[in-house]
Amino acid sequence: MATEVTRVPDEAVKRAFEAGAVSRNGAISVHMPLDHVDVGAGTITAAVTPPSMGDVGLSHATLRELYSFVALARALDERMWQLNRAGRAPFVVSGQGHEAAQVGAAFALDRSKDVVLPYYRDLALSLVFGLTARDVMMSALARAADPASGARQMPAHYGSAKLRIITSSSPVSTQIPHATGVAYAAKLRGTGQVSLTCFGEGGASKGDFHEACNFAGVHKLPVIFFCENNRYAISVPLERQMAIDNVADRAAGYGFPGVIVDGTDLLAVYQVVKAAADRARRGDGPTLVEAKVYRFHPHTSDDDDRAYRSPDEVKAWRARDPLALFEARLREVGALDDESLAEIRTRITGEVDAATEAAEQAPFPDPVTFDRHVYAER
Amino acid sequence: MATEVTRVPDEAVKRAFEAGAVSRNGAISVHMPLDHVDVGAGTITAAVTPPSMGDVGLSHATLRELYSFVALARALDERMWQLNRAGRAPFVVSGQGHEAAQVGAAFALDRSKDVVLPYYRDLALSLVFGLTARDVMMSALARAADPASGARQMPAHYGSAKLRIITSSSPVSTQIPHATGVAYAAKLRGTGQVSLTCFGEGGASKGDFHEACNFAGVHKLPVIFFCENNRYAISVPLERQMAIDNVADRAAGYGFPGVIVDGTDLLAVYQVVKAAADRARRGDGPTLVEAKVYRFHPHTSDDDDRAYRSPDEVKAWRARDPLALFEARLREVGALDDESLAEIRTRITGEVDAATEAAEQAPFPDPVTFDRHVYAER
Amino acid sequence: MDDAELDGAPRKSFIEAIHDTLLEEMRADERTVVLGEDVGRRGGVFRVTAGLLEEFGEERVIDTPLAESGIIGSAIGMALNGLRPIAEIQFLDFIHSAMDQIMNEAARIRYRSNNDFCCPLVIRVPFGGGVHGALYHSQSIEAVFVHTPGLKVVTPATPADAKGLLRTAIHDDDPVLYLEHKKMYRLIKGPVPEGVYDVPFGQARVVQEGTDATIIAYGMMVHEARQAATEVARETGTSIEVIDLRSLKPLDEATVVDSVKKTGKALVVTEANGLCSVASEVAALIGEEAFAYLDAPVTRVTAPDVPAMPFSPPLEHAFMVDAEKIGAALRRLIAF
Amino acid sequence: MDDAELDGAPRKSFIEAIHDTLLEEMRADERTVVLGEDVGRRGGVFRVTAGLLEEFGEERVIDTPLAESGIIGSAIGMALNGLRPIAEIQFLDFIHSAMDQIMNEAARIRYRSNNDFCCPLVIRVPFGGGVHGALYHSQSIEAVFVHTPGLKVVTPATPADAKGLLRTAIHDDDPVLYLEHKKMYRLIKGPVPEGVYDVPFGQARVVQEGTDATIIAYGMMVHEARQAATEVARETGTSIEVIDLRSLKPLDEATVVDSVKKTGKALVVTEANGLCSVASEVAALIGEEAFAYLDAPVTRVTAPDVPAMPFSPPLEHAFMVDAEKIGAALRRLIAF
Ligand SMILES: Cc1ncc(C[n+]2csc(CCOP(=O)(O)OP(=O)(O)O)c2C)c(N)n1
Ligand SMILES: Cc1ncc(C[n+]2csc(CCOP(=O)(O)OP(=O)(O)O)c2C)c(N)n1
Ligand SMILES: [Mg+2]
Ligand SMILES: [Mg+2]
Repeated sequence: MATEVTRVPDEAVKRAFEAGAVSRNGAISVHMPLDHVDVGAGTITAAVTPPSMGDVGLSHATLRELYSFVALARALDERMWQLNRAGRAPFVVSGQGHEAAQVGAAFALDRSKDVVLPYYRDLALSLVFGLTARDVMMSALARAADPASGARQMPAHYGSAKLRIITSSSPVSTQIPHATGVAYAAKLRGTGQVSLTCFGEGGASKGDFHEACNFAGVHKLPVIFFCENNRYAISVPLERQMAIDNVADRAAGYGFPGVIVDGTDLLAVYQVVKAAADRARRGDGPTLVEAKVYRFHPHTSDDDDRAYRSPDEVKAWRARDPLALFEARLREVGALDDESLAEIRTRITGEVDAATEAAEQAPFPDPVTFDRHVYAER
Repeated sequence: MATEVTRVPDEAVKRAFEAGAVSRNGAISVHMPLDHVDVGAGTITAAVTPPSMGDVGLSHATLRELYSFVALARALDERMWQLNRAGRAPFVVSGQGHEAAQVGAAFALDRSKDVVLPYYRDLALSLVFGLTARDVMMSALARAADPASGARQMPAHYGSAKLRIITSSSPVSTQIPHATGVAYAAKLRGTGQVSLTCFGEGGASKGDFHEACNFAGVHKLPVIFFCENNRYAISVPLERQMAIDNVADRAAGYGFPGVIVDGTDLLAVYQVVKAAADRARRGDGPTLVEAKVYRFHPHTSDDDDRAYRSPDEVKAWRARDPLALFEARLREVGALDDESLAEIRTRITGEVDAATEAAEQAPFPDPVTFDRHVYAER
Repeated sequence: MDDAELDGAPRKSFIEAIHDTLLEEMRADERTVVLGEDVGRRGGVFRVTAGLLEEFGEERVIDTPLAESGIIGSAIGMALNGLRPIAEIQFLDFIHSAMDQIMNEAARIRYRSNNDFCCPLVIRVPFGGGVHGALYHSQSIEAVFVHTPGLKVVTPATPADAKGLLRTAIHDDDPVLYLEHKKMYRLIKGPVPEGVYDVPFGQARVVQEGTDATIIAYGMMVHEARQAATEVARETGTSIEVIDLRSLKPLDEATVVDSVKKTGKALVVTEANGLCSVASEVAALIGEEAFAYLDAPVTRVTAPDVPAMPFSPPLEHAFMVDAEKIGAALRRLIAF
Repeated sequence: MDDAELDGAPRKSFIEAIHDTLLEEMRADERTVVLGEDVGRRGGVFRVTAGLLEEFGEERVIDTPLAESGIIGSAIGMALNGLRPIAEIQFLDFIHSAMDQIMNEAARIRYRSNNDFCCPLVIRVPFGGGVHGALYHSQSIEAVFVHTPGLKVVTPATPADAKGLLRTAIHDDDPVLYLEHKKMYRLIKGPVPEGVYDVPFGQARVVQEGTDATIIAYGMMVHEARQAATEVARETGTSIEVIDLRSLKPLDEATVVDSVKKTGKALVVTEANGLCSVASEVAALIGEEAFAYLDAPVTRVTAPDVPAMPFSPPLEHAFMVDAEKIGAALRRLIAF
């Protein structure tokens, strides 16, 4: 992935991507699309640089749509931080830096039937699956209209039955076996659905990751395990989290492929996840996809990341801001220009303002409802 | 491992050993001793057939000692089944078929300081670490003199502080993180100890296996994860337990080597575990050793294995009885003859008879002690 | 279900009642799946699921890998995508590693999603002691699940209730822990009406009526309590009411409280460790709701605070709650 | 420790008392190690372990992978091989996946080995609500550990007790669950005597003496109870005794029972869900041991059987036990 690296001065980042390119248990490098490759168990490094639009096969309109999702997620995220600093939003979990990976992954699925099981960073992924700016602000401000939980859960605990975003909780990795079960049901019922669940590299240390991957491998289930590896679990760095470079290398232990992809490259992620989804639908079983990303902000609004990483490191990664990278690419291929960009930005600012206003006007939940829905009500 | 296979007619067995020889994520074949090989993460198939005594470097007397442990374990095991059928022993867990792997592994450790964390099949391993026939019978007959628990636990829950056999329980795989912690303490305290923990291939499906291996890998701890893969977890066959052929292939996901070895070949196991122990003592970290074995009897005296495996399959594996194989080898190299064999057998029968008698005479625990030692008594 | 319905019904063992109900429910609803360790080829280590694999195939009767959190976690996923999973945990002693999935996930899915999702999941688990199962094949830790909002917990004591409660559990849209006392599997036999019927949750069963004292129990202890009641009643010329809670969560407070208001004396029995147990809860409830009617302290008979049970028969006997120990406490209570 | 010793002692916040004691104990015994998620570089997400990594290094202050069962499981192994591990679970809400290691392993090692092995392990865990932590950063599930024989469970309510109980825990040769109410970390300040002292387990603290009713509480609820007691006492001209259990297991039965024998009325408070809770246990205990002295039903104030707490402030307030709700129950009890 040399061309990637030349775009990045910082040594740490360079090493990270080299690690992606050569995995300790002998990763091989292939070109997209994945399904042209015979994928047994083993680790594959998806190197798609520069992306061949021909391979991707997306219209300029679609590329702009993808860009809009990334930009909307970014705008909402920034707005929530502003509200938090102003003391108007109690708590923020930020996905900045992960957006391209999430949008690429979500867009590669069939949004008319597939099921996603996100974790708290997956704002952008949830937007692609139909969550609105208004929904997000309602939960950010803990209003009754929060569709995920009626403000019973903290913000960033996404969920919507209608949108097939499975309700999420806080304990790390509990959603991974759920994804296996969802896929089992899809296979048994013949719905043709694929499930995709997201988690961090820290989450890959939990027993539930192991038990879920193993069970999915045994039954060749249509599930995609999507790891957003941002190199930190709160303050715990990668080298204290695991003795290997790539979570993807664990896939071989479950009998399905692991794919490492540059998570700042939306189209690379899109192609990898698309290939994994096709593979799942063909009945060939699970894929573990590891997107190398970076978290630009502290873990949450309660965290202070200066205790465990240097401003220089953050700065170096910000040079790979997925929003900027994708904008540059779309300009290259002529899918974006100043005009279309200005238009998108105006629309998004409008959406975010309206959503914020609506949420600030909206009522809190009625206290008398606090004990409802513990069980089905007859 | 062609020479192995020719000794075994049965197809299933043949396949099992071929699986050992060629692991899906690209296992390589090497010759012992392991520490002549540069062992990074990855899977190694230990093929030592026929064993070169030169490499092993054990005297005939030592080889006879090893044989005696295997034979004693076998004799005790058979006696417990007899007592069970006669209604005199309430419950039996059998290790028949695993003995060579266990004796080879235990003998490769430093019995003056190393620590073992066995599971319920590890009678032979525990004998090598100093458990006596008498101890075994006391616990088999639930007498107060059971050193592991004073007959508080079922038989086969080995443990002895004095012998550095860590107390064991019934929940599968809970001992694996203990082995990691024991090794951490050994490293921090500089005791030079290595810990070795045993578990089945079913146990390798538990989250605790994953969490323990990962933590041990991160800190390069002196621990050996010893999997006794007998292809069944009670009734659940290998192909329903995991989508891969070899548990050892998972080691790559934790950054240390996995070694597959023919568990019916005592000297091969001895050499592999010796290499792993040397590696651990050198500070190079953990090794996952997978011994391919077979359980000759039902899971326990409460099980009926006819429900899930064919008599033919059992018969084919019995053709690889580790006791018979080791006897044949020692005869080949002149370490055993009719005379020495007869002498060993007489001694063992005497030991087992005496132990049985002693246990049958021995008192049950005093009921008034049932609530002692919940906490330290002051 | 009154005695009339039970009279003349075919007799079955406790385990047969459970097995036959599973069979009927899986025939009736193809969304049901059974999963767990050894539930297929082996038909369960206790043979509760014997024959299911043969009839319904490997896709609906799943021999899972050895991973309790994975079993419950994937069962939750199945429930979230249109199936009605019936998971087996081989022994209650091994459910601990699944507690995160049970307590933090299954139990909280409806509440945390404000009723947008629900988790129709039955978890069948053999529990209880007196079978020489030692520390790890004898546990009764139902209290920790009763403590957890969002779960339902039931413990049938008769074959008839085993059928009715299992049906109710399978048709319930919330997670239900269905506890089967393993000592009862073959020991306890009784009439089981043909055809389908439910035993609603939250309704205790008055095993026998009485006027001088009330024993409240569940699971195997119902049978020990009944034996104790019979002996002590004969001896002392009193009449003892015995209540089988059947459903621990929801709890039938009214039946318990009304009975104690009538008899004035309460003995609460569990074979579990006593602290923060179901016996503690029922005793506290009676103390709050029947205060003015009590002629004696509400008495608890529970296992001591010891991490047993021990394996060796004399130790197990010393530890285990039985008719003898219940009888002794009952005599003291009556004499109070 | 009497008030004399406390007078003039330097004031510290609850979190400072815990932090300083960890520092002193790690200096005093090199066998001690601290392990958990973010305890090193970050000094803990609440900063309880701030500065320890710098002083004791990475080998004794271990930033572990994200794996609770692995944390407790390897801590047990460390304890079995000569170390004195002090493990942190980041929130009590995340301890569930370690329950197998805590309940089946740590708690049972001494008993199952007939005293051949023991497990000196301290598990520090922030718990409790009222901090807008929602369902998964607010839990109080101490009851499930009190139910488990072989464990000890303590819940300091003052900085002085935080120090003394932590010292006792670290020097204990059995596993101790040390629960830190996260709302108290910076809110609660008080005198903390210099030098080393222990607060023995199993000794409750009489926070204030009184004659008309007894409130039994622990953790943050001690402070809510005290506030309620002050208000209601002023209003009604009564005097209320307030007891801080401090140690939930072992429980100081004598102090509780004697107090209620004196006052005749008991109010038991916990912020945890009520069923099979510590409040159930204490209420049952009082009903058994102080029956003849009770002038009113033993009353419990607990969280409802709802899998909260909910995040949104009005919902959280409706759910959470506080001085207002305790006061209301106390008024009813006094008026009884
Ligand atoms: C079981 C569990 N343990 C601890 C926590 C506290 N916690 C929340 S997020 C987090 C770090 C997760 O890191 P990672 O999985 O890499 O995801 P990231 O936040 O980096 O995207 C921790 C320790 C938790 N929520 N659940
Ligand atoms: C956590 C847990 N689940 C289930 C059981 C019941 N059980 C005891 S042994 C066993 C099978 C173990 O198989 P494996 O790990 O392959 O070891 P083997 O018995 O084949 O040597 C099972 C399911 C248990 N003891 N612990
Ligand atoms: Mg991360
Ligand atoms: Mg096995």
